[in-house]
Amino acid sequence: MEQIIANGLYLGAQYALIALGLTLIFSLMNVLNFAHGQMYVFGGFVTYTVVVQLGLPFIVGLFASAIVLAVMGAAIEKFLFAPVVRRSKRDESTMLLAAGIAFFLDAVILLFFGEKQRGVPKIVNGVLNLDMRIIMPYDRILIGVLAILLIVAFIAFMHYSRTGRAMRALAQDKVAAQLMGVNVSRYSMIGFALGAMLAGLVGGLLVTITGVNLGMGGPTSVKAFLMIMIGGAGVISGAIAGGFILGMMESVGLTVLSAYGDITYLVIFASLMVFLAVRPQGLMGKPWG
Amino acid sequence: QNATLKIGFVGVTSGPAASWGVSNQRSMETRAAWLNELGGVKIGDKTYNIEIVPFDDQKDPKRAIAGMEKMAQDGVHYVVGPNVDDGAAAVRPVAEQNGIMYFPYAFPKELFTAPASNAILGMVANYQSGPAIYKFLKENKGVKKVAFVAANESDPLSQRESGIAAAEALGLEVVSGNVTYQVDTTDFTPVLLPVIQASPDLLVLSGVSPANAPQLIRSARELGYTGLISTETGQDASVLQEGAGELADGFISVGGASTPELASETMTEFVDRYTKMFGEYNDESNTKVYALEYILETLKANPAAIENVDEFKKTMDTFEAANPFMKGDAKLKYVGMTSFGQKRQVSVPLVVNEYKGGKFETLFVGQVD
Amino acid sequence: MTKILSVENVELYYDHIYALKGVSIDVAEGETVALIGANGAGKSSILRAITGLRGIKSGQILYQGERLDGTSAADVVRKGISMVPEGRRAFPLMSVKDNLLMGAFTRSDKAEIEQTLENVLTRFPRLRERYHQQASTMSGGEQQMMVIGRALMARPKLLLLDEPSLGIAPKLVQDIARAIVAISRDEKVSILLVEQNSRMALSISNRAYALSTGSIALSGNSKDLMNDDRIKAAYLGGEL
Amino acid sequence: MTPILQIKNITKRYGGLTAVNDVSFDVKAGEILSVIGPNGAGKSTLFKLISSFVPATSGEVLFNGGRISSLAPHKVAQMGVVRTFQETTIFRSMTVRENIIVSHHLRSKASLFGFFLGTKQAKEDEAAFASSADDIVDFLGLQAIRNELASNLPQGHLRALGMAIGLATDPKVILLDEPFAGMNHDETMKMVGLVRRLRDERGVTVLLVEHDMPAVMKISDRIVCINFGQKIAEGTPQEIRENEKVIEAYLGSEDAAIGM
Amino acid sequence: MIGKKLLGFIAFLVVVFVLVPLFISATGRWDFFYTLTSVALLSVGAAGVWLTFYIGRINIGQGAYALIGGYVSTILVTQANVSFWLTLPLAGLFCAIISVAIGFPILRLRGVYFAMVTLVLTEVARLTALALPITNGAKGITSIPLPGELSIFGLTIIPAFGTLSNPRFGFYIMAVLLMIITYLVLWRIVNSRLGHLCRSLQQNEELSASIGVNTAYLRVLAYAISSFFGGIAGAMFASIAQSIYPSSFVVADSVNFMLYCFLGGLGYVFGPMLGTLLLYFGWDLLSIAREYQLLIYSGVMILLMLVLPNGVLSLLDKKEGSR
Ligand SMILES: Nc1ncnc2c1ncn2[C@@H]1O[C@H](COP(=O)(O)OP(=O)(O)OP(=O)(O)O)[C@@H](O)[C@H]1O
Ligand SMILES: Nc1ncnc2c1ncn2[C@@H]1O[C@H](COP(=O)(O)OP(=O)(O)OP(=O)(O)O)[C@@H](O)[C@H]1O
Ligand SMILES: [Mg+2]
Ligand SMILES: [Mg+2]
Repeated sequence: MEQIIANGLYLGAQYALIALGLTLIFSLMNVLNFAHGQMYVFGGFVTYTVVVQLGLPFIVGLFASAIVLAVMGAAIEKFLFAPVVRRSKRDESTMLLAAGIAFFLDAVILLFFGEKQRGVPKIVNGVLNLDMRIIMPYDRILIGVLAILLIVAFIAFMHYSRTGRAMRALAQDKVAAQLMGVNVSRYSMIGFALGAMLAGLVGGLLVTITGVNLGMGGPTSVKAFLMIMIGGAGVISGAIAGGFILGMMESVGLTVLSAYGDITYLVIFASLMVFLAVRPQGLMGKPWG
Repeated sequence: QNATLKIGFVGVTSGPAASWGVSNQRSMETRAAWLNELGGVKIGDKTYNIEIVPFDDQKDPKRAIAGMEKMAQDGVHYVVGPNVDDGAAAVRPVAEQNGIMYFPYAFPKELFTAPASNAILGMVANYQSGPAIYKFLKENKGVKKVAFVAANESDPLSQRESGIAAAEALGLEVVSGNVTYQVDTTDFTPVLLPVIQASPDLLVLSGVSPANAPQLIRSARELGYTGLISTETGQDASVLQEGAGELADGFISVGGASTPELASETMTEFVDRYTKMFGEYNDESNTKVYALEYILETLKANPAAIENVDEFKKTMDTFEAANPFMKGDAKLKYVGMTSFGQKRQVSVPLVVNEYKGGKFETLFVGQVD
Repeated sequence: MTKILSVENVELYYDHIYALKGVSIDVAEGETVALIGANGAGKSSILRAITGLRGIKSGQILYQGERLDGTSAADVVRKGISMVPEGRRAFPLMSVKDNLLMGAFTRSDKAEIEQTLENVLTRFPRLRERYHQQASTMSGGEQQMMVIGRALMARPKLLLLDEPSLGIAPKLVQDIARAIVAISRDEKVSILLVEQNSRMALSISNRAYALSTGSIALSGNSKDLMNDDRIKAAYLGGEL
Repeated sequence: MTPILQIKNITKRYGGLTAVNDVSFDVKAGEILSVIGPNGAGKSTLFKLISSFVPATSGEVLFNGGRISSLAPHKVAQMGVVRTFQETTIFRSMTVRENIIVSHHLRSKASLFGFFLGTKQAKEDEAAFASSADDIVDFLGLQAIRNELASNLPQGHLRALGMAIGLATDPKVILLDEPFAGMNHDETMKMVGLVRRLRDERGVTVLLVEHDMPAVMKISDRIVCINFGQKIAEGTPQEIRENEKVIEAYLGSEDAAIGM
Repeated sequence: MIGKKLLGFIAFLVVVFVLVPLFISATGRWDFFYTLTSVALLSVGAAGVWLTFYIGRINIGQGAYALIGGYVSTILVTQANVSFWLTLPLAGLFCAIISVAIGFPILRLRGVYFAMVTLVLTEVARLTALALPITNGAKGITSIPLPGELSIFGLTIIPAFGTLSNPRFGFYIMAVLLMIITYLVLWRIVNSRLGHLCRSLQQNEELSASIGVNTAYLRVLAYAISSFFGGIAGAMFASIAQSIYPSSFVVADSVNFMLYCFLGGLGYVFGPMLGTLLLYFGWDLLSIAREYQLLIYSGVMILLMLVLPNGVLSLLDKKEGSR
């Protein structure tokens, strides 16, 4: 039991961090960023390149991921999303753009980093073992804690900093935010960059544990979508809650349902659909996202 | 001036499963470039330059059909791929109608058993390697209890099923046989927890992709599992090294013939050329060098087959040539009588490797008939 | 009196709709100017042109003697112009506090912001009571106070108000009208007020313009206009 | 004669908040009844309850003696109780005329499948809708903007369009939520005239919520005032104007300095 | 006006039934038959997705219905010996029924929520196909016979495909016929009252309900029609491939259906058809770019979106200014 909860918490922290960036971009631009998973993978590969191929310390790799992805996010917003959002008649049109970007990043990743699974050696060795009841490798504990710290820092940033407040305002009413003196195009760009940077950071963190390969992008996006649906789209706290809930569900479901084998995920997905049918806006979302 | 002989490749070289097809296509291209550099391949009284015509099916059976149609259009009669079961099944009508022999890396027996006639299994199937591995482990390492995990996708699940059947036939006890995982799993601890609790002596990762293997190994070890871990698919040593480090030591997988004990000079040079061409070698390619070699050698044996696959089929029954990739006097020939009732499989050595310290070592070599 | 704002011959289009057809108005320092007119006359469009939310086709807008048109909305705020937009547009998911602080977005001196905040809360005691409440849960009138307070947080020299009485109960409209008078008096802010409640608008302003399908139909001293027959007929009606 | 609408002890709670609290009143056929009250008093919620857009926590609404609460909103509309919205709610990317035509849905005799096949009945329906839409356009004086895209309209016209949409459904009772908001005096009086004609010529019973007191006083036969979800007064405009509770809660006392 | 449309329609018929086959036999590009068959069938599925867009729902679940349709047809053909041509409408119908049951609760969701649930639906369909015995689980169903003869009163309407010298051509004709019928239906829906009501739903559901539209019914109806299209497309594909696996239609297919709609233009009935043609054909043509195929493909997609954010068909708008 303890083990299941520990697994769930670790998974949850990891998931919540992935969902944060996605939900930030969604709330700011009303763009469902299909390329979020690819950004995450890209971040992982950057860290890999810096740490394994260039032999620099892990922390350098992490920073490199954050910076590369932030720049990439800013550029994508400025040159792609902003013009399309401005000119398209329906919000959903950006989904095609986002999907195009996802494919594009997939292609770039394949060309740059190859088809293989890549991993960065463990940053700490050893396994915590509380008389076989909780087994948790130290590196996971470290990453889990780092993830939670990042989440807390992010929330604090959004709530108490001037930039954070401006971004929240922007997400709620663009025109009003403009009338407060917020430069909408600049802050949309910052927001997108921040979202992408979070994706990059998670990629960099997780590459030490799960490794990365070019196939992970799409499924990661889908999982992140699930989380923000559970929690409520466009709401930061919802993303966090969604991440932890999905983590817990997987952890519990895989153990409880293991006897039934193949249907574990069927059950998880089906219960998700039922949940949303009952509560259409997720846990904390505004109705109708 | 040489004529051109086109050999097709229909497989997945983009998206999540890209690694299956990329290593495949690259090994073909490496070999083709090499042969062309040597002046081409002499088939009958003509010399040909080999051209590889690739088609990315995106792991979509509908695309795979389009790819096979394109091959037919280009007058290609010999195609390597597709890489997965559904694609291999979907292209069958096109291949048979257009007279194309194809070499899928997919195991369903219907593809190779009559009335199917144009598919040739390009590697050792898991229902052939599995029993051999389990038997070896049962006899040499005292394995009694086996557990299986598989991704919940067609190929791995089919492989799990035949794996379980093989294990049971050997009198092994299957202590866990229905745990599955989504391919996008990033943390396998919850997946493996119930499996490890069943305390098997051998954990079989059915149809595991090279990307997932290190994670699974690592999670199992971190959960305190000390038994054996094996799989019947090809793996890449550097991926294991990076992803699981020394935790992967002792991991058993199926490979081609690139371990020092077996590799001929040709094989070594192949690896060098591949590395030069594409920057990095992929150990999965070991198992994928053969299809092209078989096609060319069979054509050499019967030049009439260049335009006529019926000639090819006729030749298959008697064909035999030297295996350039292996030391000793290994032979290229078609097998599969036991599994399919007709010779629709290439004979490649069943090389079972054990990972140790960043390299594979050959555990034993078997034969398929 | 020096002019703080002058709009000169401004023309403005929405796609093919010709919304402003050469409008000129001006506002002097410390003055409250009302802008009345029928639906679709273009009142909001003038405010949008001033704040840079919408580009103009021709003409010019001068603010403290400098060209203002072509300046982005964000920079207009920096120059000291705040607007309370049509339909309030509070930030619904933010607390009253954060809404007010957003108003001071262009300012950076913490101590001075605190001071302004204190002033606003004193002016609208209701906001102090609801300081941590989420904006969307407040009544329309309270929200209207809040967005006026939010505009004041920028310490504007010129305040633009677009129909602050829209959808507000009569009693609250009175409160808002009093607040506008007090703001003009205490803070020496120049105000440009767009209103449908013409009687109220004329009562609390110094001068007024009546806009009709994109051009100025009448203008003058509010007191005089109140007694102008054309105004009476069109905008004030008979009895209250 | 039974009242056309009977609102009986209706209550709506949102979590801890009671938006409408045990409100009862009757509406007679052919009258114009206004609901007034401070912001957030629960007026719009009351309208949503009557039109069955939100389920009541308790209490019920009877239409011609039959219970309509807990029916689906489109059913209620079919019976002839139709609401317009406080927010300017229209079909944004249709023209004014398209907005009105599509709103004739309830009057169609042909089935959806009939329309798909283009049967004779369907063609007749379409023609009837088109001419009725033109009538409504004329009635509301929207000729000039009939082919304008709805999203391009200014506030005032949006409200008129909202009313036109309501009219197209051929209602017996129409609920107008702040129909005069954002209109100046002149326009308001025009609308007042229209609402009157609506009642006089088409026999529609009108319920309206409005903050524009001169208009409310002028148009209403009776007024209901609610505050904090509870009914605090009901009566003729004259009675309401003089009601202490209403002045206290809602009207405020006159103040010449601000023209009110 | 009507005359012009009719002329256009006839021209289209001539192109697909006469010119294209002529072109193919002249150039010998037989592979185009399959490519165009795919385009036709995928555009049938995409037409359904487009219809759900038309009621304001982002549908990323069409793959699920294509898969279900494929299995229904296959199972009927292989286990009950039903004629393929009969299973085609049955597959569509089965999908429509399923979609009513699923759609009723989930169509209350809007925006990204609905989109995501449908995305999950695709995965649910795949996992169900893996788990059920009747679908033969992971092993799929292979060696499905080619469509047999369809005859009414002894009159052969469609010959048995097994007897055709070129079944590809047979599939092409059938697929194109299906596509034409589908788009005629779609066009009729959009231009009848039904379509106007759908559009009202897309723009404002509350208001729609207030004018007496049974919104729940209409949503489910549109979704059922959409799923019907998905089902028949899937059934045809299974018959062409003569095999079906749980992975025959996956999330990527659902996403593609949606992309076809976007690329063609959400505001145009024939948008999904054009979108399918461009994206599907584009990929095939780009296979000469080898390892840069995906890079160029996605790059072009992004560029198209930048230049024509409202879909390729919005090009026509500039000239005519009408829809
Ligand atoms: N976004 C827009 N797109 C197209 N036309 C617009 C847009 N906004 C306003 N218009 C048109 O411009 C004209 C002036 O509109 P404006 O909003 O300035 O009027 P207003 O005087 O503020 O009216 P109201 O009192 O109803 O708010 C109107 O005819 C309106 O239809
Ligand atoms: N969906 C909801 N969830 C929670 N509270 C709600 C909801 N809808 C309305 N309320 C609350 O119910 C109360 C009554 O709201 P209502 O909209 O009926 O007021 P109103 O009288 O129409 O006010 P106004 O004149 O400003 O339009 C308000 O306090 C409002 O915040
Ligand atoms: Mg206005
Ligand atoms: Mg209200």
